[in-house]
Amino acid sequence: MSSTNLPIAKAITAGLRDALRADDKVLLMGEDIGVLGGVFRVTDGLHSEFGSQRVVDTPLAEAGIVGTSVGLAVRGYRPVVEIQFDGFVFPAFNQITTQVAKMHNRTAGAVHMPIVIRIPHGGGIGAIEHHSESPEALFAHTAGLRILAPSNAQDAYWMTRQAIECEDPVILFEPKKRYWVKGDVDPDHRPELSPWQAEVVRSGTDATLLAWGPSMPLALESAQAAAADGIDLEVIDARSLSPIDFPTIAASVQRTGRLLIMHEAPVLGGLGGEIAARISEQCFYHLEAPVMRVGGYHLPYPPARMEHAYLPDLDRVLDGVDRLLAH
Amino acid sequence: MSSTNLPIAKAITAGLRDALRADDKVLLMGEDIGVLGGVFRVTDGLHSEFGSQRVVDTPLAEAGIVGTSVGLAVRGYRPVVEIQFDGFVFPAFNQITTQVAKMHNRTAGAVHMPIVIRIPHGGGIGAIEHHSESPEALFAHTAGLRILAPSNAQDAYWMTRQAIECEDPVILFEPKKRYWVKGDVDPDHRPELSPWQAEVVRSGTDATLLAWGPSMPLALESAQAAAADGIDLEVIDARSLSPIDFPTIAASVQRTGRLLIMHEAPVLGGLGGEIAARISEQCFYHLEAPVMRVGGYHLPYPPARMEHAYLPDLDRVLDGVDRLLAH
Amino acid sequence: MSVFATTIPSVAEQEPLIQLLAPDGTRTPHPELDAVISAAAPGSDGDDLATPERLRGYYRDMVMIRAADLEATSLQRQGQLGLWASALGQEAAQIGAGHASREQDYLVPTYREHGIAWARGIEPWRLLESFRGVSHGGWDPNELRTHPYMIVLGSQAPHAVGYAMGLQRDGVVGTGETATDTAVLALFGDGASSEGEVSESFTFAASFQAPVVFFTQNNQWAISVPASVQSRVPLAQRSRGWGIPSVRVDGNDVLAVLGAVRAALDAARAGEGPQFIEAVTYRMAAHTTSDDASRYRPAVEEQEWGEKDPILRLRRHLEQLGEIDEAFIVRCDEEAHELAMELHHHIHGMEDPDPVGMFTHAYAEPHPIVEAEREQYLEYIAQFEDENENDKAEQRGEQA
Amino acid sequence: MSVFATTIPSVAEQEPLIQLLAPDGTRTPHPELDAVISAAAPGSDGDDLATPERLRGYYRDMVMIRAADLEATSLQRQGQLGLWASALGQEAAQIGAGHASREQDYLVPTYREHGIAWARGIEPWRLLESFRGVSHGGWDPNELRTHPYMIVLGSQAPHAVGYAMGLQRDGVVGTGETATDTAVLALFGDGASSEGEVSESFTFAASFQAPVVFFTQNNQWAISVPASVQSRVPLAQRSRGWGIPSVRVDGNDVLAVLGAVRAALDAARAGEGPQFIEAVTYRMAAHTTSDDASRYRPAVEEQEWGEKDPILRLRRHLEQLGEIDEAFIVRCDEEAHELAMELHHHIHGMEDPDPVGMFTHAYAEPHPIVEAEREQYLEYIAQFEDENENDKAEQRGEQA
Ligand SMILES: Cc1ncc(C[n+]2csc(CCOP(=O)(O)OP(=O)(O)O)c2C)c(N)n1
Ligand SMILES: Cc1ncc(C[n+]2csc(CCOP(=O)(O)OP(=O)(O)O)c2C)c(N)n1
Ligand SMILES: [Mg+2]
Ligand SMILES: [Mg+2]
Repeated sequence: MSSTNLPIAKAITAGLRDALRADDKVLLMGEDIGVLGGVFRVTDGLHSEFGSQRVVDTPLAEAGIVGTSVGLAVRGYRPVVEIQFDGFVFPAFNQITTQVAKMHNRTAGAVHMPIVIRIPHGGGIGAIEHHSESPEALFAHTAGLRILAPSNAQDAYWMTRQAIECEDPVILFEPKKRYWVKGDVDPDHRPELSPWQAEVVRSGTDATLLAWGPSMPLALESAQAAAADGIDLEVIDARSLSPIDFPTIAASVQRTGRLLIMHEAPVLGGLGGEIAARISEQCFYHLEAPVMRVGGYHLPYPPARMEHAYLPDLDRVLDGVDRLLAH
Repeated sequence: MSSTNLPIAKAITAGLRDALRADDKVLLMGEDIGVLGGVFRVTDGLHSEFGSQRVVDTPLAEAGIVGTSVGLAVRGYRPVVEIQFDGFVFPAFNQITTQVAKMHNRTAGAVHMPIVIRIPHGGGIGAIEHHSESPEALFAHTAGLRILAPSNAQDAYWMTRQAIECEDPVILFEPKKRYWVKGDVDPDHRPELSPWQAEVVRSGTDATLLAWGPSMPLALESAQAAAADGIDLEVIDARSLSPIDFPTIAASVQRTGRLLIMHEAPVLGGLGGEIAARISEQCFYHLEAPVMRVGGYHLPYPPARMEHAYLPDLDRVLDGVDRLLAH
Repeated sequence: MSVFATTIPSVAEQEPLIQLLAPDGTRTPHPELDAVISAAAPGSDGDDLATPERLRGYYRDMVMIRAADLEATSLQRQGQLGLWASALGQEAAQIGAGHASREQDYLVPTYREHGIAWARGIEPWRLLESFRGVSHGGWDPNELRTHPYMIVLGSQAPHAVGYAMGLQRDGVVGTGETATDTAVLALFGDGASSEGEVSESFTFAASFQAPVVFFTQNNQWAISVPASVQSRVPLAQRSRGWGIPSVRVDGNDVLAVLGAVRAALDAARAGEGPQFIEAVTYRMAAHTTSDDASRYRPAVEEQEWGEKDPILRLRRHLEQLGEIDEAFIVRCDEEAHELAMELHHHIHGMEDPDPVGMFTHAYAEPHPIVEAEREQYLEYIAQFEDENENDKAEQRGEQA
Repeated sequence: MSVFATTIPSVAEQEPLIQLLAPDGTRTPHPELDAVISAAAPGSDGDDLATPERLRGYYRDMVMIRAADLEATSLQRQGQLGLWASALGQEAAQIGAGHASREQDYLVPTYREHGIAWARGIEPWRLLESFRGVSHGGWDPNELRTHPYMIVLGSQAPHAVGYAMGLQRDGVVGTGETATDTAVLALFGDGASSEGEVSESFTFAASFQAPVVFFTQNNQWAISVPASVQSRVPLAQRSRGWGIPSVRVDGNDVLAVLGAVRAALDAARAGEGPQFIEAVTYRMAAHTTSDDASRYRPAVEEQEWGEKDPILRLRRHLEQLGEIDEAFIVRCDEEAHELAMELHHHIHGMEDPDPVGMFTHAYAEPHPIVEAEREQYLEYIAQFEDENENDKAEQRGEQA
C-alpha cells in the first residue's frame, strides 16, 4: 500500500490500530475511548476490533489512568493513555512528574516506561474553560519525559507508532484544532527523519520562523504572506519538544541571522524562552536581531469570544516579523 | 522593638505569628504543622498560641489541603498552607493550576484568593528522593499565581507578611538548606523595597550574577572569589519569581554587559531560560557575551551522594563567569 | 460468612431507594422525610415544603428551566453558544436540592446545574455566558451564595469542604439558630465521584465534621461510560467507608430529593457533620451538544426513563391532589415560552466582549507583566486600526 | 433509625479485630483463618504456614530484621545514612504479609517495608542504598517481584492496580493453578490512605475486579498526626464503600496477618477481585531519625504498645507450644548480631558512586541533551582535575 490521504485524527487512529496489531502488549486506556471512540473519535473502531481488554474505558480519574499505566508498564505492557483535553492532565501531574518520568531512573534502568500519553491540545476551537491549554512547558522541564507534537497527518501516524515503540515515556500533544486537516500518510515506509528532529519545511534567507503542532499552518501562511511583502522566511517545524532539536534550529539561524518563535502557550515561561535562551547563546555572533517570540499572554486562557485576540494570528506573526527585521 | 537576629526559619515563624495576631482571618493548614510545629519547626509554638482552629493539622492529602483553602478563601479567610517538601506539591498541582490561579479571573474579580502556599525547596541537604526539588518554573508559567523566594531572614519575615496580605495567591519558596542561617530582622519597619522587586545586593562592573533563594549565599561567595581574581561581579537577588523584576535586571545588564543566571533547577526549561530570553531581547545592543546559565542538569535530582556534582557550586559558578568573560 | 466483610449489600437492588412519589404520581408516606417536608407531619419544624402552592411552584420551576434548557440547545444549533450541556431529566433532582437549601447556605455546582442555579435565583442567561464564551462565569459567588460552574471534574468538592470549615470558624454551625446556621451543598456527578479530589473531600469533611452535604446526581452516564464503571455497588455507599451517613433517593421525585437534602443540610448545620446523598436520575439528552448518545446507549433506555419524567410525575401528583388545573399548566407553558424567547433575544443581542477585558482580572493586585502586555496589546491594536484605515489589511488579503 | 445509613458501626470498638495470638502468646482457634494457615484444619490447601519450623522461621526473621533496623539507626547516627525510617514494632505485620504472599506475587511497598523486603529475599544493605543516598532504589523490581520503595505517599497504589490489570491480561488469574495464579499486594500507611490516588486505586481495582490486596499498616501515626485525623471510623471500613471486602486484624499477631493476607491474596488470584486489610500495629520508634516523637506522643503510649510487642508474642506462643528453646533464641540473637555487623561493615565499606552515573538512566534511549550535558560535565571535571594538579583550587582557597 502506498500513501493515503487522511485527516490528522484518522492518521492517529491508523497509527494506533497498526500498533495494536503489531504488538499484543499495546493497550489503550482512557475516558470514553471505547464504545464512543473518544470525544474526538480518534479511537473510533478500535474497541470493536480489539475488545475491552485492549481498548479500556476507565473510571473517570486521570491519576488512576496514568498510575495504573505505570503498573502495566512494569508488567511488560505498553499503555497508550488518552487525556481527554489538555486542561484535564493536571490531576495526573503527580503521576507523570514523580512516577512516569522517574521510574526508569529510580530503578537504575531495570524497569522501562514505554507509556504514551496522548493529549489533544491547543486553542482556537471556541471551547469552554480548560479545553484550550498548551501546557507543554510544564512537561518539557521534567527529565525522563519525551514530548512529540505532530503538525501533519504523516507525522501524526508515524509519531504515534514511534512514540509507542519508544522505551521512554512520550507525551503526544495532538493538534486538536487541526484534527480534520488532511494530508498524505505513507504507513509502509518509515520516514528517514527521526521523530526527535526538527524539520525545515520551507527554506528562506531573511529570518527563521519556528513553530510546532497546531501553529504550523499559521507559520506557513505567514511565510507566504511575508513573501508577498518580499520577505523570505525559513520555517521550521520543531516536531519534538523534548528533546528539542537545537542543532537544526541553530543551523538555520546561523544562515538567516534572525529567529521568531511562535506558540500558543503564554510567552512568559513558555518553551520559546528556553529556545530563545539557547539560540541566543549558540548563535551569539550570528544574530542580527534578538530572538523574538509571539504567543499567548500571561493570562488564563480567555473565554472563546476573546481567544482570537489571545492567540497568535497572521497579523501578530507578521508584526513580529516586522519587529525582527527592524533591527 | 528594633531588629533581632533570627534564623530564616524563625523569621518565617515570626512572620506567621504576627500575621495570625494581626488578622483573625489568617489560618495555617498542613501536615504536622500543629503540635509538632512542622518537620522544619517553622510553625513551632503557633498551635499552642492559636489553637487547632487556626493552626490546623490536616489529613495527609495535598489536593485536599489546597482545595479546602480555596473554599476558605471564598468564605473570607486567608489560608496559609504548608507543603511539607517541594516534591510533594504535585498531588496539589491541579488545585494550584486550575483553581487557585484561576478563581479570581473566573469570577471576574468577585472572589479573591489570598492564599499562601509555603514550600520548603531546593537541594543540598543530603535527603532522599523527592526532598530536593526546585519546581518554580512549573508555577511561574501559570498566570494568576505569584511567587516569592526569600533568601535571608529579613525577606523571610517580610515576604511572609506581605504574601499573606496580598490579595492574590502567593507561593512562598522557602530556602530549606538555609533555614538555620541567621540574619537581622526588623519586624517594626516595613521595608521600602517592594517584595516584587529584585535587589542589587552587590554592585559590580564586569558582569551581573543573578540568583535567588537558597542560591544567594553561593552567589555572594562567588562574587568574593571572583573579586580575588580581579573580576568585579554585580549580584542580584531576584526575590520575586512571578512577576520577575525585569527592569532591575536589565538596568544592571546594561551597565555590566554580561549576565550569568544561577539556579538549582535543571537549566533546560528552568526560569533562567525566560530571563535569558527577555534580557537578550531587551539588552541586545548592550550584551558583550551571551547570557549564560549555571544550574541543574536535565536529570531527575540525583541521590544525595551525587548531589554535589548536580548542584551549582563555587567552581561551576566561577567556570560560568570565566566562560562569560571569555567573550 | 467470611471475616472479610463488606457490610454493604453488593447488589444494587439491596440498597433501598427512597421514593415519595411513584412515577404515576402516587404519594407514599414516609414518616422521617415527611417530618422534614410537611408542616402537618409530627416533628416538623413548621416550614412546609409541600403546600400545594409550593408544589405548583416546583412544577413551574421545572417547566421553566426545561424550556430554558431546550432553548439553549437551539441557541447552540444557531451558533449562538459554543456548547450546551443539557440537564433534561434532572429537573427534580436540581430544583428539589436547590429549594431544600436555605437562603444562607452555599451551593457548589458542577457545570450542568441549571435547576440549582434557577432555584438560587440566577438568571438563565448568566449560565449561558460561559457556554457562549463571553465569560468564564456569570455571577458573584458570595452575592448569590453559589460557586461558579466548575469544569475540572471533582475540583469543586474540596472547595465546598473548605467553605464549610470557614462556616465552623464563623460560628454559624450548631448554634440552633435556623436563620443563621449554615451548611454547604456540594454537587458532582457519578463520573466525577471517581476523582481522587472527591475522596479527599470526604476525608477532610469527616475529619473536621464539616457542615457539608455531598449530592451526587447519578444520571447513569459519564459521557459514554455507564455508572457501573465508576462503582459496582450503589454510589450511595461510597461515603460510608468514611463513616459519612448516606442515602439513595429517587432523583426524579422532587419530594424525595427535597426531604433528603433538607434533612441532610439540617443535620450538617446542626453540627452533625457531613452527609451524602445519591439521587438516581437520568441524563435524558446527549452529554452535550457535541455528543451523540446513540453511539453508546440504546434509544429504548431513553424511552424507559422518559416514563419516569420528573415533571410529569409531579403534575400527576398535583392532579391526584386536585391542586392543578389546565389554566395553571397553560400559564406555566406560556411563561416558559416567554422565558425561552427572552433568553433567545438576550443571547442574540449579546455583544462580544472587548478582548482587552481579558487583562483585567488575572490578578487582583497590579502586575507589571500583565500591565506591560496590556499596553503592548493596545499599541498593537491601535497600529492595526491605523492600518485598517489605510486599507493595509486588505493589501494583505487578510481580515483583522 | 434514620434513612441516612452508615451501616458501619461508627465506634472503633465495634469493628472486630481478628486476633489469633493474644499478647501472652495464647492461641485462639479461628476456623476460617486456620483453614488458610494450618494444613491440619479442615479446608486447608495443604500448605502449612504454622508448622513449628515455620513459626520459628518467622521468629528468626523478626529478630533479624529488627537487628538490621536498629543497626541502620546507629549507622545513621554515625553519619553513614542520611536518614532512616525504622519499622520497629511492625515486624509481625510485615513478615506475616511477606510470607503470606507466594513467590509469583508482586509486592508494592512504601518506604518503611523492611520486613516485607526481608521476606522477599532482598538483602538489607540494598534497602539502605537510598537512605545512604547512593541510589534511588536497590533492586530490579521484576527480578524480586517487589516494586521499589516509594516516597510520594499513595503514588504506588495505582501502580499495584495496573500491575494486577496486567496479570488479568496475562491470563494468570482465576485459572485454579496455585503455582501460577498471581496477585498483587499493595502496601500503604494510615496517613497515605488519605491521598486521592489511593481512593482512585480502589475505584480502578473494584471496577476491573483486579487481583490486588490493599494492606494498610495502621501504625497509629503519620509522623505527628494520629490516625484518627485520617479516619474517624476504623480504616478497615474505608474500602467497603467500593464494595471491596475488608477485615481488621491485629498487626502485631503474625498468624492473624499471615492468615488474612494469604486468604485475601488467594481470593484475589482466584478472580474474586480486590480485598483490603487493616493491620493494627504501632510505630515503636520515631517517624524517622530526623523526628522527635516525644513532641507529640506520651511515652506511656509507647510503653503500652511495647507490651504488645510482636516478637515477644510469637516467642511466648512458641514457648507455650514447647517449640522453642534457649539455644534457638540465642542462635537467633547471634545471627542477628552477625547480620548487624555485616550491615555495618558493608555500609562503612560502601564507596561513593561516581556522579557521572547520574547521567546513565534518565532515559532508556539515547537523548541528545543528556548526552551533551554529560560531555560538558566530563570536560568540566577534566579541566578541574588539571587545575587540581596545578593547585589552582587551593589558590582560590576552596576545595573541589
Ligand atoms: C478532570 C476532568 N476530566 C475529564 C473531563 C471531561 N468530561 C467532562 S464531563 C465528563 C463526564 C462527567 O460525568 P458525570 O460526572 O457523571 O457528570 P454528568 O456529565 O453526567 O453530569 C467528562 C469526562 C473533565 N471535565 N474534567
Ligand atoms: C505525597 C506526600 N506527602 C507528604 C509526604 C511526607 N511524609 C513522609 S512520611 C509521612 C507520614 C506517612 O504516614 P503513614 O502513611 O501512616 O506511614 P508511616 O510513616 O506511619 O509508615 C509524610 C507526611 C510524602 N512522603 N508524600
Ligand atoms: Mg453522570
Ligand atoms: Mg502510619
